[in-house]
Amino acid sequence: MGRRAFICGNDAVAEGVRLSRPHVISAYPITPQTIAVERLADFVEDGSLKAEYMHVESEHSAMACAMGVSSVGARAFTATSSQGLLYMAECLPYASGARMPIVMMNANRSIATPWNIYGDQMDSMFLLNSGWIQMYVEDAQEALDMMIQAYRIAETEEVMTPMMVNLDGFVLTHTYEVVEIPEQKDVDEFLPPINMPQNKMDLNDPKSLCITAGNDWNMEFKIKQELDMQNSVHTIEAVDKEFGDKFGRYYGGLIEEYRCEDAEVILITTGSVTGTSRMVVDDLRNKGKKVGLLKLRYLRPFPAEKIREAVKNAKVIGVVDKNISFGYEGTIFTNVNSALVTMEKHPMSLNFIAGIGGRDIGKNHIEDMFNSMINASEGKVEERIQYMNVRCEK
Amino acid sequence: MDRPKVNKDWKEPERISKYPVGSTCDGGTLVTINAGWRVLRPVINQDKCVNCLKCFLLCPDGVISKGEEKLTIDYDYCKGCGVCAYECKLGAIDMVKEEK
Amino acid sequence: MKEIRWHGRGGQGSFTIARLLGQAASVYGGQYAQAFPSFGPERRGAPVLGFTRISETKITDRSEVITCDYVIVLDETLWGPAVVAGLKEDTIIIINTETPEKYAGQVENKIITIDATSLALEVLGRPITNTAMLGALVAISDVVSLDDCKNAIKDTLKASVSEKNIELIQKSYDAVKEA
Amino acid sequence: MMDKKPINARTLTNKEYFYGHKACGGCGESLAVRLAMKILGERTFASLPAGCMSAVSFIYPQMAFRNNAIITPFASTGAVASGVAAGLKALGIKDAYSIGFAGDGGTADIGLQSLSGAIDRNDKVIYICNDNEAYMNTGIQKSGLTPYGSKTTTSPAGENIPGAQNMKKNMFEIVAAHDIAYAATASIGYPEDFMRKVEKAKEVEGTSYIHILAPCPTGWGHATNITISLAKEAVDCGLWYLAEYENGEFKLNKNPKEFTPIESYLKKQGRFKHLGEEDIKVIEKHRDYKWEKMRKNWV
Repeated sequence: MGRRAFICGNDAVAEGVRLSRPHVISAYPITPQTIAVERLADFVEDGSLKAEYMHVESEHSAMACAMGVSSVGARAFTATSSQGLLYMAECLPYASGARMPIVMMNANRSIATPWNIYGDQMDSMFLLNSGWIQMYVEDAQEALDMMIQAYRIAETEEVMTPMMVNLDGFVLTHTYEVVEIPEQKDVDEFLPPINMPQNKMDLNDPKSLCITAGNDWNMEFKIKQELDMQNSVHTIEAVDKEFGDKFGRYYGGLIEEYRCEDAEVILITTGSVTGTSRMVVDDLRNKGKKVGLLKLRYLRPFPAEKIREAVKNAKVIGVVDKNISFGYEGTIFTNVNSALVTMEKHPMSLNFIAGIGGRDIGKNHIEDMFNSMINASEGKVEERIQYMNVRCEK
Repeated sequence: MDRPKVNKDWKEPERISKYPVGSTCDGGTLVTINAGWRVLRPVINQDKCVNCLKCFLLCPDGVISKGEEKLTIDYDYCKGCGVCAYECKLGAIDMVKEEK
Repeated sequence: MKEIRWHGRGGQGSFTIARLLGQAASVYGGQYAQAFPSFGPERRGAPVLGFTRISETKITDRSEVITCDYVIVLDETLWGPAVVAGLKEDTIIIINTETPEKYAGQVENKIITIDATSLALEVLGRPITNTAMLGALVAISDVVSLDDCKNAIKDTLKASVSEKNIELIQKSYDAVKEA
Repeated sequence: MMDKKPINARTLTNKEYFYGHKACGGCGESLAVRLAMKILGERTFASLPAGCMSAVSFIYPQMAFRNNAIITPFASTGAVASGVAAGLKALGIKDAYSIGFAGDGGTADIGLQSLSGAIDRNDKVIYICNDNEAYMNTGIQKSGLTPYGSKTTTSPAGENIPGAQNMKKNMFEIVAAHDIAYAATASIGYPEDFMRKVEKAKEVEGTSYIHILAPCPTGWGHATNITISLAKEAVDCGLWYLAEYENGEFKLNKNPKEFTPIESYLKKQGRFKHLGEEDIKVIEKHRDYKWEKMRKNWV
């Protein structure tokens, strides 16, 4: 048993990182991530975390520095948000192409302009193609647990891929709640020391890293990366199962289905909005409505097969997107739809764009989403893309 | 001569799964020579050479080996830039036209 | 679920106390709790809000607090539309004031007053009223026990100030109970 | 202090760590990397950003570095080298070197921020700037270290853009202004001096920086065989200088009584062919101004 603490999501990230014993932390502040790196500095200061703490001069350098650390086979951590994530974007494919098992926390935050520091998921959506495993947590406990799981997954030899753990800005990063902090010895049993037998610089086996591969060679490297990323779903599921066996908390691997059995309409969510949606599902179920909830934990690798299985009996699904891919629709909606088209008979899909720039997503708004889906399931025409909780009409 | 050699045993991966994990390769892997670049080849006139090692020091490609007694040139990797001949104060290196 | 909203100014510790209440209720009281500030770059002196949610069951709600069960005003100069927003019929307002009569009849809701500033000056020697306001809440509600609050204070505040604050919460608790 | 053998061709190892690269014939930069690696040896982790030296030595499956080496994001030589040093420290790996080899653009332009950060943290990194005075890897574009008058593909020496119009950014003094533990300038034309400086950098507890001028036959437009002598002439005519910054003090390593003619240096190079007397006067004036300051403050 660990100890219970009343801490915020950023603190929980820091606790999870401390338990994972990284060798080096490269830190650059940005709201709303900052508390996480502040807390890690406290831990290094008080001696409870033996790590090199690097004050880097930008996010770009935060990731480059983490690459340097990982390149010699040491465990690296960094954290960022929003513009910071975009600024370091160039480095992300470097790290993933070199298969460096770096773990990064991203505090999901809006993208300028207009300037805004609150939580939406525009930032990480930019980086879906970065070659990083991308997962989204629902609460502080999951944030802590996922730091530990992330290192375990990222460093698994067949995966050997960096991992971005996303945490909704403020709603999770700055909200305090009860979190169980595991014992160090249990984490040590679960998470072995880092081992990179094939792709680190090694004095006994010198390597060239981040090499050039021209048009005659490049494609095979990229296909290998893709096949391994696809394959990582097995590790993700297995690690989650093993984590649950050890710590008593199972998250469902790639996705979590909540009351989806016999559901005619299913809402698909990522991150913190899932929690509020659970309450609405319970309310509607109590009223006899056949509704369910599907929480996407991972967007890369994308759990297409799992989604198809979960929604196969639904009439309508709705996808909540805290982002807009300008000129099209919500990014997750696009991804989900492409998973659906291979089904013999697939449910109709609606897109609910919500929470942009930190706009509140209340229970009433989620009820509206369900009502719209229920209407659609009864044959009424509903707008395919709906903006929730907007100040005025279009 | 003490210079790295082409690894003639190097084989391209037969399957995608055999490709390296990551954009990685063993350090110092040589699979080709650079000799095709050369129009003129440096030839050391051992009678004139006093083993001052200037050419060894200044060769951008490091192809001149100190050896035990006399200097030798690794023609697999010499690009024929002529730095050695130009810098040799005794004129002990001749740049000779490559014969095809 | 009980929802509590704290009104103060940046630097007065209104979020610290919102958090401390959550800690008392969860870590010591065995309930579930959530605490969060009004998010944003507020600076010292600006009006700020703190929120605490307390429940017997796990709290998964991630939306804003709209209506609340208790509204606690650390700084009475903040009295205005923000304080009386989202009141339910049974919402209780607790105000730090020397002049309770000012608030008579202002709203339909029950208002509890306490001169927390005087109490804080007396015990701490500084006008930091957040602990005193928590004492008042404990006195009029059953959201959390006084002992759990004292444990949370011991756990959260530096040893040098925790003793005084435990004294202060007891005093304010007694004062409101007597009244 | 241990007795150190003087570093020269005779004492230098015959072993090559940087071999089989695809740099142009007569490439000055590759000699700088080669010699530095011979001084540093096999326990060296080299970080190279995008640029000629990375482009010519990591072409799968031909790898020129026999020691460990990594290509970094263009802006990130300092940061990756810092990370390598931190990782080695955390793993308890001692007596190993983290070295950065970046070009002039990678150092003075896009990489300035991360170099500054590394020096500010005083990370144990040796940073070598291979200055060939333009973006050669992309085909000769003007950088912050392209000297006045140079013709490049983005400063075409015509009517509207009459060659590069700025003087070289003063990287050595920018670095020294961080109060770095050790900084030096060097020229591939003075290889013993350069090797001595690399040897010195090895011993520094903290960041060290060596800025070496390395002619590029392709970009400068000169014969491949004169690379070394041209680099020497750059120093002898006063357009480059050999100096060190150590313990907070500047020191000129070479203070010629007389300079060789600037024109002779410039006219060996295609990039300066178009320069008229007026331009040469501007260059000469700037050289004299610079030397007046250096002689006053650094001697």
